[in-house]
Amino acid sequence: MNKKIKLMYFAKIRQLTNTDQEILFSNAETPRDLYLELQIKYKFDYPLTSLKVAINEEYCSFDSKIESNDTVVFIPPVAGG
Amino acid sequence: MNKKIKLMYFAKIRQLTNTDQEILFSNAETPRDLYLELQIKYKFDYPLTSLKVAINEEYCSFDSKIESNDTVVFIPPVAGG
Amino acid sequence: MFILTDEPITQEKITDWKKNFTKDISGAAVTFEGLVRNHNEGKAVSSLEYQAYPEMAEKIANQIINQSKKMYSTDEIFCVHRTGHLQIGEIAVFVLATSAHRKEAFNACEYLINEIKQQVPIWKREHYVNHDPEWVACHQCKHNHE
Amino acid sequence: MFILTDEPITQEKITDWKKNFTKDISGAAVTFEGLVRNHNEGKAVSSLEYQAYPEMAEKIANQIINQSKKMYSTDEIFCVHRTGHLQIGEIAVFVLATSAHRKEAFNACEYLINEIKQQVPIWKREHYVNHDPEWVACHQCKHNHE
Repeated sequence: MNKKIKLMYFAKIRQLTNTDQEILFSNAETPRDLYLELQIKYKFDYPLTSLKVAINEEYCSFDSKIESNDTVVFIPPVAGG
Repeated sequence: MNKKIKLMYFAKIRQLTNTDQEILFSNAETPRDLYLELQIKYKFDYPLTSLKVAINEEYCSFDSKIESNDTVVFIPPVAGG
Repeated sequence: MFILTDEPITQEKITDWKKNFTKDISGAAVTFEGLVRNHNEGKAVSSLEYQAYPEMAEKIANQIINQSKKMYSTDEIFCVHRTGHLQIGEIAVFVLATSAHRKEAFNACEYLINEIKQQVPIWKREHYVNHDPEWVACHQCKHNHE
Repeated sequence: MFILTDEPITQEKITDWKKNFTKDISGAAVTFEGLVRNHNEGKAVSSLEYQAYPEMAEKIANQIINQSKKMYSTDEIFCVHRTGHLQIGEIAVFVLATSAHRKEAFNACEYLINEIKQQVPIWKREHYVNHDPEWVACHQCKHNHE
């Protein structure tokens, strides 16, 4: 049941995880579950409510279903321009 | 009582008078009177209601008082830009 | 600052003006270029001719610039307008507004070009492919007799 | 068309883009330049760092461009955004909208930069004269969890 998930980290989240990207094998069903795993793994408590999430480069719900080989990115508040 | 009035003509009005500018000696009290003189002198009936008027580079009323040595310009619809 | 010119408004000049009128405190620069296009109201346009009443155009345009500086929080507002005969694609008017914030720069730039078109004594004669040339009127102009 | 670049956005490049994206039917070209300014919310800024999620930034920005083409009658809409370390006065983002009419060009240009700032995954880290650097948030962003 383990899924292969590609994670990329940017900005504040990269700072907290000290990682650019990684492949994770996880049972997480949703980004919400996955974020809990990351908070434990990297020991941070930055709130999910400050973030958005994208699966395969599309914004989606924290309760979307993650499939194996998906790319999941937690998106801190953007500030282009 | 004759005033010395400088007149400058632009765009459609220059086309009708076939004149760039001139000095006119006139008894006209107001731009409204002066425009009647010009219509007679240059034989055209272009309506005053399509125009604005400026005395000494300031938009003003057709019933403003003209003083000697004033510059009077009838301003056809503008179209800068 | 307002300039009337019968010389072409080139990208090289625009680059210089942008450098001169942008400050370290400026976070946004908005520009408007009015271009001679090849059509108007269904007629094919071959070229344009701009005529100005220079002394009054400069006076009124500078009044509008001062007014927009009061209305919007800008660093600089600059406008240059062509006179003479212009070909398709040439720049008839250039406006630059710089500000700490983009909203103010957009508002000032758009306000300025709208007011310039309505108030400044500059006239445009369109030369057409298939018709006699005509002096045209700005459609937004209100001919109030103040 | 949207471009992410870690090379400086120079006036020479802007001149080229304007020439490429302006057509004979275009009567108006509106540009926006977002500049690195020397202050933000009362703090003296020494430089900026932009980080992007490139694949997604390009995808979302192109969706926004397509959306604005549907909303406004434009000839072309073009946007380029910097990444990397920028000094005061450097251009962080450039937007160009061309149209037959100026109102459409202004609206498209302003809409585009507003949406880019709110939606595109690009982050900004401010380096200050007297404080530690910080990742900053766009204040207009609505963090709806769609």
